[in-house]
Amino acid sequence: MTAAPASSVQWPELLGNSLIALEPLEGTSGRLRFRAADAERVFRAVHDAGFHHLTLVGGIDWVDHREVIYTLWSDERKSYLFLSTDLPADHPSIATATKVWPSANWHEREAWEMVDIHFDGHPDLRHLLMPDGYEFHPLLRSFKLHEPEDLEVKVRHV
Amino acid sequence: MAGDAAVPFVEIEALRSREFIPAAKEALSSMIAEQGQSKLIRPVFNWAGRNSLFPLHWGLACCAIEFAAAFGARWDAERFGVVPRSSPRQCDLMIVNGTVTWKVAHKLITLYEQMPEPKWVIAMGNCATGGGPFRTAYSVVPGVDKLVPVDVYIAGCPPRPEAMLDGILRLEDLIRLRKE
Amino acid sequence: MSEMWINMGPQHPMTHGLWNLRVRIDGELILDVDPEMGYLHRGIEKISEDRHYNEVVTLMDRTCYVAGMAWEHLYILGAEKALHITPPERAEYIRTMSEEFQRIASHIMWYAAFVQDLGLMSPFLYGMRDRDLLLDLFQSYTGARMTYEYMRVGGVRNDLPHGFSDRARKVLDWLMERFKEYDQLCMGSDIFRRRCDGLGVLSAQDCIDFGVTGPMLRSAGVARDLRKDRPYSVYGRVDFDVARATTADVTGRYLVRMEEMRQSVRILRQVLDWLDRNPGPVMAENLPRWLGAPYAPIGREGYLLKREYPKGVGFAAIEEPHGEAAVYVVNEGGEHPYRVKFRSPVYVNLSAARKYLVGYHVADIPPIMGSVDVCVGESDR
Amino acid sequence: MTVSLYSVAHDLVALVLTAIGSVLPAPLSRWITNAGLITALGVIVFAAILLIASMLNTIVLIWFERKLLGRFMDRRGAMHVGFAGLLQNFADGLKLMRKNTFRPEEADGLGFYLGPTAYMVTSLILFGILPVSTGWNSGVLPLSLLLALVVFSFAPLFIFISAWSSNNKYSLMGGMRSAAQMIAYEVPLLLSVVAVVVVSGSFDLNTIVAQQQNYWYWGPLFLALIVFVAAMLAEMERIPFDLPEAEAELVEGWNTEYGGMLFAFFMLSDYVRALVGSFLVVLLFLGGWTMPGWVPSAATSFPLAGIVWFMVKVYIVFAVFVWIRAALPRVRTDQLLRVGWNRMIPLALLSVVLAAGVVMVKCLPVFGCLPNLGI
Repeated sequence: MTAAPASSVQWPELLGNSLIALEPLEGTSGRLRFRAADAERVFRAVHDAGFHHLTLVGGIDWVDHREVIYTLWSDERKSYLFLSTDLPADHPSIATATKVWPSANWHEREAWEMVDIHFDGHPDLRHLLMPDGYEFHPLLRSFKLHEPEDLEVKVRHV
Repeated sequence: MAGDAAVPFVEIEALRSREFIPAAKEALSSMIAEQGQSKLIRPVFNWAGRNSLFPLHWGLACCAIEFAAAFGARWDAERFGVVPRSSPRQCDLMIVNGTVTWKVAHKLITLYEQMPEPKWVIAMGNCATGGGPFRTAYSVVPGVDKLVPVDVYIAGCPPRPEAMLDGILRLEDLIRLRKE
Repeated sequence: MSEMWINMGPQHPMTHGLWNLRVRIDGELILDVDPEMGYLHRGIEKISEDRHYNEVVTLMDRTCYVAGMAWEHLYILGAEKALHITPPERAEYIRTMSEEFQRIASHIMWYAAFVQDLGLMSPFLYGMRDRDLLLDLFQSYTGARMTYEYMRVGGVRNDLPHGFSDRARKVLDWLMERFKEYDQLCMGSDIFRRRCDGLGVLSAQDCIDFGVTGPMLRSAGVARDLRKDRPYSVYGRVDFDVARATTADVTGRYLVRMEEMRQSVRILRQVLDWLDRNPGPVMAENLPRWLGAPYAPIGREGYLLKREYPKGVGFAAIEEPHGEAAVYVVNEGGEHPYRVKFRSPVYVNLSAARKYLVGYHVADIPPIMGSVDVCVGESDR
Repeated sequence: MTVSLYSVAHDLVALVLTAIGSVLPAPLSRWITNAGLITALGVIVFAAILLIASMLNTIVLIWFERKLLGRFMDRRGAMHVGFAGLLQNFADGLKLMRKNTFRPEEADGLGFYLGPTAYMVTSLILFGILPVSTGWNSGVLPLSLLLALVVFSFAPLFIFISAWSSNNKYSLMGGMRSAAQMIAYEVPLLLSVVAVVVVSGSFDLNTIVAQQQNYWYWGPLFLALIVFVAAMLAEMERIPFDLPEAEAELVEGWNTEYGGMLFAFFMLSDYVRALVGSFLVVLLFLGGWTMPGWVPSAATSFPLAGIVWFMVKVYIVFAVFVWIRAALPRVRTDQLLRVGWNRMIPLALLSVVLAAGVVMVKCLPVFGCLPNLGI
């Protein structure tokens, strides 16, 4: 329990101008906002700073843009770190994190499937939760839930 | 022991003729068919059918845990002759114990078709009955009766094991009333 | 025999849920595996966006149906952070108690299913019998056996009934005796040890690389337990040890889970003592009206316009029975959460299936997958 | 000399036919009362009685296992059909009879139907071979033990035929496992039987039982008994050796694709084999229908006492099998085969050597002396 807080890492020095901001987030050691173009460098730097465990990768649809969040855990610091980056709403794509954290594989597949974020260099980007050939991205805000009577619509979806 | 054992066995063979066997076969099968319809035999088979329901051993979602609990020591569904079998070929009852998604719908229909007649379906829980809390979701079939014919619906989310056993007993009542 | 693919699932006795393990085998040897998920994908994250904060709790019970309380706890912790609400202390204790009871119930369910996969039927019956005692306890204070809908943003729905802690202590005493029997049946059996030793080995480094958490990680010698490392609720105030093994195999996972149940009993005894001594409120005061009183039905036409709470983002992570579960709740000022993102431990543990299955025999799949403790509800969400 | 079941059947038929023949005109009467016909009908009646008795026995055995297993598991088993669920298995059988019989489209018709039928038939033949009590079998077969074991070992062939022709991957794997397992355990089974044969000096089960009048063989041939029971568990495909039907990984093993009556054949034959296995254990090691001298003669001299005591022993042996099922997990294929080839066969050979020692010593301190073998 004598771990140093993650904020003691000098992120600005480590990441240079890839870093946009370091925001506080309750219960974690902060949220790093970084430039999507430098994703691979950021992942590598964060991994080498001790954050070996990837907890989750998630996409959020903000209608005008999309956000990808990465949650990381460091066993040495005993704390979580958030990475976050904004992507444009048309053709959102970012480099894959699977080369740094192999566990990102299914998380990224799910994010692609649900929020339509393309991960460049992902080894196996195909449907995971929905059947093959499903052409919608359900967690987009534009995708509305159906009333149960809309069976026809549902059948067409699948 | 009378007789001098000189009568050869051939005499029995002589009973056989080209017409005899087909005729006997036909008579026998028509007799079986009549017996199958008769009031004597049908209740026996009906009794057997309703007292030995083998459900398919599979778990869809939450209700599967209560399905399993019903086979536990406290409720012991085997008292009623209900023994889950893993192969659909050996089942007569499919208990749909959970949310059915569109992805699994095809498999569910296949499993249903693999079960030999006569067969029954119990929709266990609200999800199988009508989608339950997930009825608005994009991936959920709102009720398994959209896919296969359902005989008994059990309400509850999830139904208690007693409710499941009650559903099976209701199904037994249904089978008892079967006319065909 | 030449190589062939076989589908184990979605209807297969090994799966314990709806998923499909595609296995490429040569005779009895596993050459490759490919888990196929999504047969129970119910869109919980999407439905959550269409529900009030307290209504999402309903979905949480169904997310992981063997660990409903743990998932309620997880979600409530995240939602409270997003909404800037602090629950009273007694509520935190009750939540901790519920989570630990749920951990024992979930581990017993795992034990029942896992040993049955090895061909031994009796422990399934014993496990279900003992688990029912815990479910009776749940029923006495939540009214339900599996789907409780007990926790609320700002506390819990109702206080414990009279005489609860005495009943609970009796159950715990009974369980401690039964755990010995469980061990006799499994660890005392030579066949069991031969079936499980050195099986499904996943080294500590692989665990970390592939994000594997929970008993699987702790069986590899890494003592990561969020209850200890990052205490939430009142775990900082109770005394317990992190169960750990070093063999990284099926036996190790068995031992870790058995030890965790004993540690849970230890935690529960402390928490029950505290609850006996400290009565108090179980819901936070001055909650916003749109959030709903504990018993009040919540109309679909809410009080959106009247709310004055600031926006916020809530993140919570707990040590669920299966591993590290996390939630990310985005509160954009509406009456519904804007986005809820879950991290399911089973989902990630399954994604590493190729690592711990390839090279073993077909007959090893049930014990290995049993030791992973698959709960498809939470992995597919 | 006690009556033989076959002579009873034969005399019954003779009586009936003579009665019929006495009222018929001469040529017909002569034809109907000739010895060949009486013998043929006698055999048929005998077989029918044997079949019905053994099937009833098997069904009661299934009931016994379900109830006992339930008790081991803290529950009650079948309760609601008949008294304490006694009719449960009749209901199961009748239901399976009514089920739609079908063949999967891709399955091979001949093998698919031949497999279960032949499996059933070869299992049932065993009842005609094994003596239940003095005279209660089809007659004196000098090599009845050998014949029984030969018929018993047909099973893997038919299991493999039915598994292969079902055209299902699980069935095929189950069939392969079954074949490998049964071949591996055939050798120790026969070797442990050799120990018994060495001591008793006969392949005739009647003689073997008669030789056990001084002491039962389970004591001096304890090693052979252990090997025999273990190998028999593997041959019967019961836990811990039920890999071919390993439910956890192979769904239902080699009978995955079978439903309806064909499945009932498999199910019934499995229990027939379990019953036969218990028969053999009792016959070879537990003294068959004989009882030790300290048992009061009133308990052994009532009519049919031999059969009663024999069945009591059989059910006790079977209860041990059920107990094993309730307490042990399943082993793995390679472990099973390794144990079979590396442990069981040397142990079985050792048991043969021990048996030779018993024959040489003739008299054992606790048990007493062997009866005079006359060889």
